[in-house]
Amino acid sequence: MTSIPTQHDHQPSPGDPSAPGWKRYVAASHFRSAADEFDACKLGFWLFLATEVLLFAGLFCAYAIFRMMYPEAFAAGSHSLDVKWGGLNTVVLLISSYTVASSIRCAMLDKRFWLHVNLIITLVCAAAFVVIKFTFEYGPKWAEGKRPGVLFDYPLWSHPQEPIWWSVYYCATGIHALHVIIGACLLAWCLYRSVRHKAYGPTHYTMLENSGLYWHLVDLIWIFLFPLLYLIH
Amino acid sequence: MSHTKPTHHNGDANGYDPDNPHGFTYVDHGHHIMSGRTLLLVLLALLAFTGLTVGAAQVETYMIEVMGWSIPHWANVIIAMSIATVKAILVVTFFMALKYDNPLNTIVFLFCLFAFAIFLSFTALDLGNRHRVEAYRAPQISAGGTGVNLTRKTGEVNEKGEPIVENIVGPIAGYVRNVTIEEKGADYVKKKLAEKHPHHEEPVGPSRSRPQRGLSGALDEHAPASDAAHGGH
Amino acid sequence: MTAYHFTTLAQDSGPVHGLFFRGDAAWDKGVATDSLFMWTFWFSTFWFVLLMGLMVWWVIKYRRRPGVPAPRSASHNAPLEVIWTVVPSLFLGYIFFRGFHAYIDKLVAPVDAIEIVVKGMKWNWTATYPNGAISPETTPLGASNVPVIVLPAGRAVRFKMYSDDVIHSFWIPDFRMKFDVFPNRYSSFWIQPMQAGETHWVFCAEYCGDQHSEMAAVILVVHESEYNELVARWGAAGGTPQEMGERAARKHGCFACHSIDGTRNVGPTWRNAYGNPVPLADGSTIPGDDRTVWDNYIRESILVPGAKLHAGYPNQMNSFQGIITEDEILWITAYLRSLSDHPLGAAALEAEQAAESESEGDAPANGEGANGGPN
Amino acid sequence: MSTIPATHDAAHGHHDEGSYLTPRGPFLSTVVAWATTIDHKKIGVMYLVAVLTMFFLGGVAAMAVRAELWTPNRYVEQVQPDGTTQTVLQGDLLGKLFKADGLGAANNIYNRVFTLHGAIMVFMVIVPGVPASLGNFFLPIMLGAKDVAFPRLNLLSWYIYVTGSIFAVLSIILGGVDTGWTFYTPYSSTHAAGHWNVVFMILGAFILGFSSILTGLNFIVTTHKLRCPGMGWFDMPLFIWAIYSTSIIAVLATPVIGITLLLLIFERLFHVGIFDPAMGGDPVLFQHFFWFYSHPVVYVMILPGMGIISELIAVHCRKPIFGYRAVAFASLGIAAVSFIVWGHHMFASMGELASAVFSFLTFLVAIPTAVKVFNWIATLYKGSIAINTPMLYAMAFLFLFSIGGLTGLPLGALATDLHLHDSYFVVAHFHYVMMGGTIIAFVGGLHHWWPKMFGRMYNEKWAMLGCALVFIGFNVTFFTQFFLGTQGMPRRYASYVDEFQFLHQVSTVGSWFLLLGFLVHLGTFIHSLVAGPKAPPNPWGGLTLEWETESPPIEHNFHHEPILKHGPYDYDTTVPPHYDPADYPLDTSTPPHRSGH
Repeated sequence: MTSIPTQHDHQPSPGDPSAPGWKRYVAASHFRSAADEFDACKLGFWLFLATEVLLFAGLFCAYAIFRMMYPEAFAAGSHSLDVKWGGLNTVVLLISSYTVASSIRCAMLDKRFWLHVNLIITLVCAAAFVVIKFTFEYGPKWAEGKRPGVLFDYPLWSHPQEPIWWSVYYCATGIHALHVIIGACLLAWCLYRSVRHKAYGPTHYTMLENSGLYWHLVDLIWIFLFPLLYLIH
Repeated sequence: MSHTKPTHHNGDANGYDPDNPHGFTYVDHGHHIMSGRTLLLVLLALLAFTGLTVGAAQVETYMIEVMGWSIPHWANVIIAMSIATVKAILVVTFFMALKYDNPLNTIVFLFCLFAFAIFLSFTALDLGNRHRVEAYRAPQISAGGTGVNLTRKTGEVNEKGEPIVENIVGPIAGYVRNVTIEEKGADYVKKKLAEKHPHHEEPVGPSRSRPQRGLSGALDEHAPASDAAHGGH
Repeated sequence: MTAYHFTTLAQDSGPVHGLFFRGDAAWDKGVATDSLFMWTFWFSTFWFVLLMGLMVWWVIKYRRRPGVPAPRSASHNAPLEVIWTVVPSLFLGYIFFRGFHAYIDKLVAPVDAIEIVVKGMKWNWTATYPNGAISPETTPLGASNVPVIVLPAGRAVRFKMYSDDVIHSFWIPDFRMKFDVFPNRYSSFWIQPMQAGETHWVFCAEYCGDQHSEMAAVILVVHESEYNELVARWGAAGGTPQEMGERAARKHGCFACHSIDGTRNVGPTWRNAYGNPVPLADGSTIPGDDRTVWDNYIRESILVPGAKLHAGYPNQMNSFQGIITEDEILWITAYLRSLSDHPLGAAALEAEQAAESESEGDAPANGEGANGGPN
Repeated sequence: MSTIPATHDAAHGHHDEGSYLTPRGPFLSTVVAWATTIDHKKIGVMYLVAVLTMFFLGGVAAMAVRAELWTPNRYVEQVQPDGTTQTVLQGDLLGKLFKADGLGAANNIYNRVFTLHGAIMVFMVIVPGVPASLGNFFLPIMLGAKDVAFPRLNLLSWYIYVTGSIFAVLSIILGGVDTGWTFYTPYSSTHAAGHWNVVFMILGAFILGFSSILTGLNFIVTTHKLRCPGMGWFDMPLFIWAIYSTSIIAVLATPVIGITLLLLIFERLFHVGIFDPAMGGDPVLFQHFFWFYSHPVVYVMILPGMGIISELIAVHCRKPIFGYRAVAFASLGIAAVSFIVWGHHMFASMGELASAVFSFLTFLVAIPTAVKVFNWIATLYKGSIAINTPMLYAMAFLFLFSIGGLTGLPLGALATDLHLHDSYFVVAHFHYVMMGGTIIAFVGGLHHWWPKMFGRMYNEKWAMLGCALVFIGFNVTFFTQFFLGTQGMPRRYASYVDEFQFLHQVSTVGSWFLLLGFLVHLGTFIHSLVAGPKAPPNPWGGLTLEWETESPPIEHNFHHEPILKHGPYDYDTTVPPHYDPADYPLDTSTPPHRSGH
């Protein structure tokens, strides 16, 4: 055990305007303590993460079924993707995951400057991911006619089921990209609250922790999407 | 779950401890401060595994295309998914700190993965086994879709400013190729396809995906030979 | 068009069975299904009466009396609870096994079964016989005329089914059998009609839109010799263009939505349509009295149904592009002309055909044998 | 480590001890206070009002469906006043009402109405009904908590529910949808008329899913974290067990319908083709997606009903529930098995192997359900059974739910299902389970907890009359439909062959009694609110924590945080709160049996 205080040691001082936000925080009265509330919030958030996993389960299931039925179409479609951009995006997300974990560590150690640095790197990574996705992946492919469903306009397909591949590709990566954007917004809000109100510190960092969990989940989904979409033969 | 251990009452308040009203044994979970070194090592491991999965895919390609080995198509999935699973476990254990967290959260997460597994396996059980009794039940009647009632906007507008809608006849992939052949000639498409696939000759032409519907008698005999091979395996 | 008398099947399985079913099942596999159903019914009735009897008895016996407390009694009993978990489970296993067995029996056809291709479409059934023939017979059922599917008595028949548009379901209640019909793949089951002269309803059991409740057919069971003769006759090609047109219209299920006697249906009627002006949904009008205009209008309406929408009718029709042939469009046009009293209609058509046969000898317009038409 | 505050602390709102219903200021500010409340009781009441409104809408549609089926649609020759004969359409009541022109248009109106009925009743009434209204109100109180774990999230769930319902209503105003509540592709994706209507209806269902997820998540955390001192897992009332199991299902299954409906919206708007055979997709894949949610959700509908029945029977028989643990574990067992039986909705569209596996698993789910019914009936033995409206509803539930459950057997067996699938037999079966089970339990629970929620008693005689009318009307309406189904009447038919007319007319007459019964209940409740006598805190002599507080409960539920001293069903040994031991004799001739242990 370190000597650094944790949420169990939270002693709210709501009336002290000079105290940082995390010290002024008062747990909701129907909880017995701040630690109890933190535990409840985390359990609630893990349940929410479970629903997110099952949301993507539908996309993974559609992917698996169509790959089972039309393996050639999926191999052909996958060859149109550039492993370089996919791999770079994987690296970007992994680094951002690391910085988010570090930022929570910094909050627990009361190192606000490094907390902010880590969060800013994360947001830069998120922006890089989205830019790479849209500029170098969606853009050129859309222009070539490699589009989902009825918008498909690419005459040089090698398998008549390729439109389905593109539908699965755009739906899966599109919904994932949406989650990247939502996660980035959550983390940006955390950054704002931390800069403005010094909201996160050793005894109170629930929002930051949960936003971090969300970001890791986004990373987790991509860890599976990347080989499934980019590395088929 | 030490967390939810019930206090057994005896019809009175004898079992009640005011300092520990639920009879919970609090474990100090969720407040573990990760060491910076651990986080960095995990990141490096994740990056290494990303390199490994890309490398493995390159080796597979090399073995198939240059050395002419035949690798079963599930090998690709098994290798890629095994590496992804290791990466996911690293993220969940350390970045998301489940190792140091309330075990209830791990249970929640495992439950949702279990639900996902059920979803995927039972759906595949049906869609992968349609041909058990009558082989002709498995493949699609017309590869690439029936094309019934498909329309799309061409992106152009008529003189009244209304968007022009084109009717798509038959599978979308075949339609797109037919349009290109009409516009630029069959030789153009053949040449482009040959550039795309230097190794093998692809069948070109509208006949490949001509609608095979509405004709009485033995419909499936008319379907292109390649279709039967795609379904249900 | 014949109106059939619908047979009621013999009822030999007892009065309770008679409450549930309109007569016995029409083949032995159906009888096996009924037997399982009735077994389950009596099994359920036993438990239901037992439980409800206990409930009512105890509620009356132990009703609350002021000042009298509820006597203390056991709040659980492990052996009892194990028994009432295990014993029903064994029965349930038995029901599952019988259900599975009879299901496989109904699904897997014998190898010598006659294969009939059934096509479902909004909102009609077409049955194509092995020689390519389609039954031209219809019969009134409910509010519409439905196709008659003729089957031979005593022969196993396998239905190989697909759909043109949405999911349908081919249900023959008398045979206790149905299966869904899909647009992208075949499904199948088999039956064996037993008695010549029987008629059986066929219903669409999967919701498919406006005329779902009109999407029916009638199975007519005939002697095998009669079946062979009918199918051979329907399979023979040829006829006048309007006869070919009627057959094509039947094949593509046009009569599910278009009447030929002037009544309003999902789509406009074909009676007296040809040659007359048509008000369109966008306010304009298809001018009458012009053959070119009308021929093109019919063609366009088949291939791009929404292009010129008849005022007051929903944009419901599927495009037949890629499904219908050019010849069939010409024949259906001729058929529409034959249904019209307009000067360009039946009269002009007959005059033209008379003139043609005069100039070309006895050969009819389509160059095929004029004899052996469906009617 | 924290200590328990002896009284509720100052941070949580007002100090006065008026009930949660007491208006705090002028009308407008009261309305604003309700609209922004984070009090689970007010949110529960708001859900109750919203759900009952949607129930009314769905009920109107149901009556319209039954009225249309009074006669089949037929073309008949009719002599006109001018002497000519003309073919006219008869029997299309809804078609005439909405001035539909022709058979197809008339059928279309019917199709829209039954879709409306199904979608509203499933997504907006039965799924959220019990958990969101009674569950919201009583889950924290029965746990001895001040509120749910996340009160603001709870309010958000209500607004999400309302938003989803508004989208659905918007779709109806735009003309409704004719897809059926199951939205099967490719009909819903390309063929159903009304482009935006369909999108809005699907969007509405999608949004409602979020409401379910958030409510479920809230209840799970509340159950884990906010049980009062002394309350272990096996001291929880069975209603809590049921809501807890329900919430697990809602959290695990609802996201799948979320992605399904999202893909269906993409399908409708952009034709992505994953579920559309026209583009090479697979319609059966949609059915798997849909039923992976919609089968477990059947237990989201019925489990809370079962929880209510456990409470009703125990309280009104003054008996420990027989086999408390078996009933509690049966709830969890049903929740678990519910995820592996969805294929029994698709026996007519799956391959043989999957059908066989799913049929076998389906019979497994019958076992915990049967165990529950046995336990409830065994609880009646040697009880002190009050004959009142809640108890009558409990008996009606046992009667109707048993029929519903037993008629599931031929539907689970493959051979019989291929005859009964998509017929009126299925319609009757699921109405016996969903309405005879869930709605009957809901109405029973409403009568049971009405005095607690609103502090007023209702007229027992009129309520019993309503119950009798509902019971009789229900059986007349739906029992006939079993016969219709076995004889060959397919579901979702706007018209039918002449042979079925008699049974359809019997069914329609039954629906009028059903309507009358609900109107009697409505009248009773309104009368109770306006002129009912004030309810005592514990009118039935219940032992669970909600009977310890005032009727209606005070703003913070309890004056002091309760400490659990007896099990929820220890009727053998405990005098209920607010009762004088002198007035409440206990049987002391035999030694007490421990309940639940």
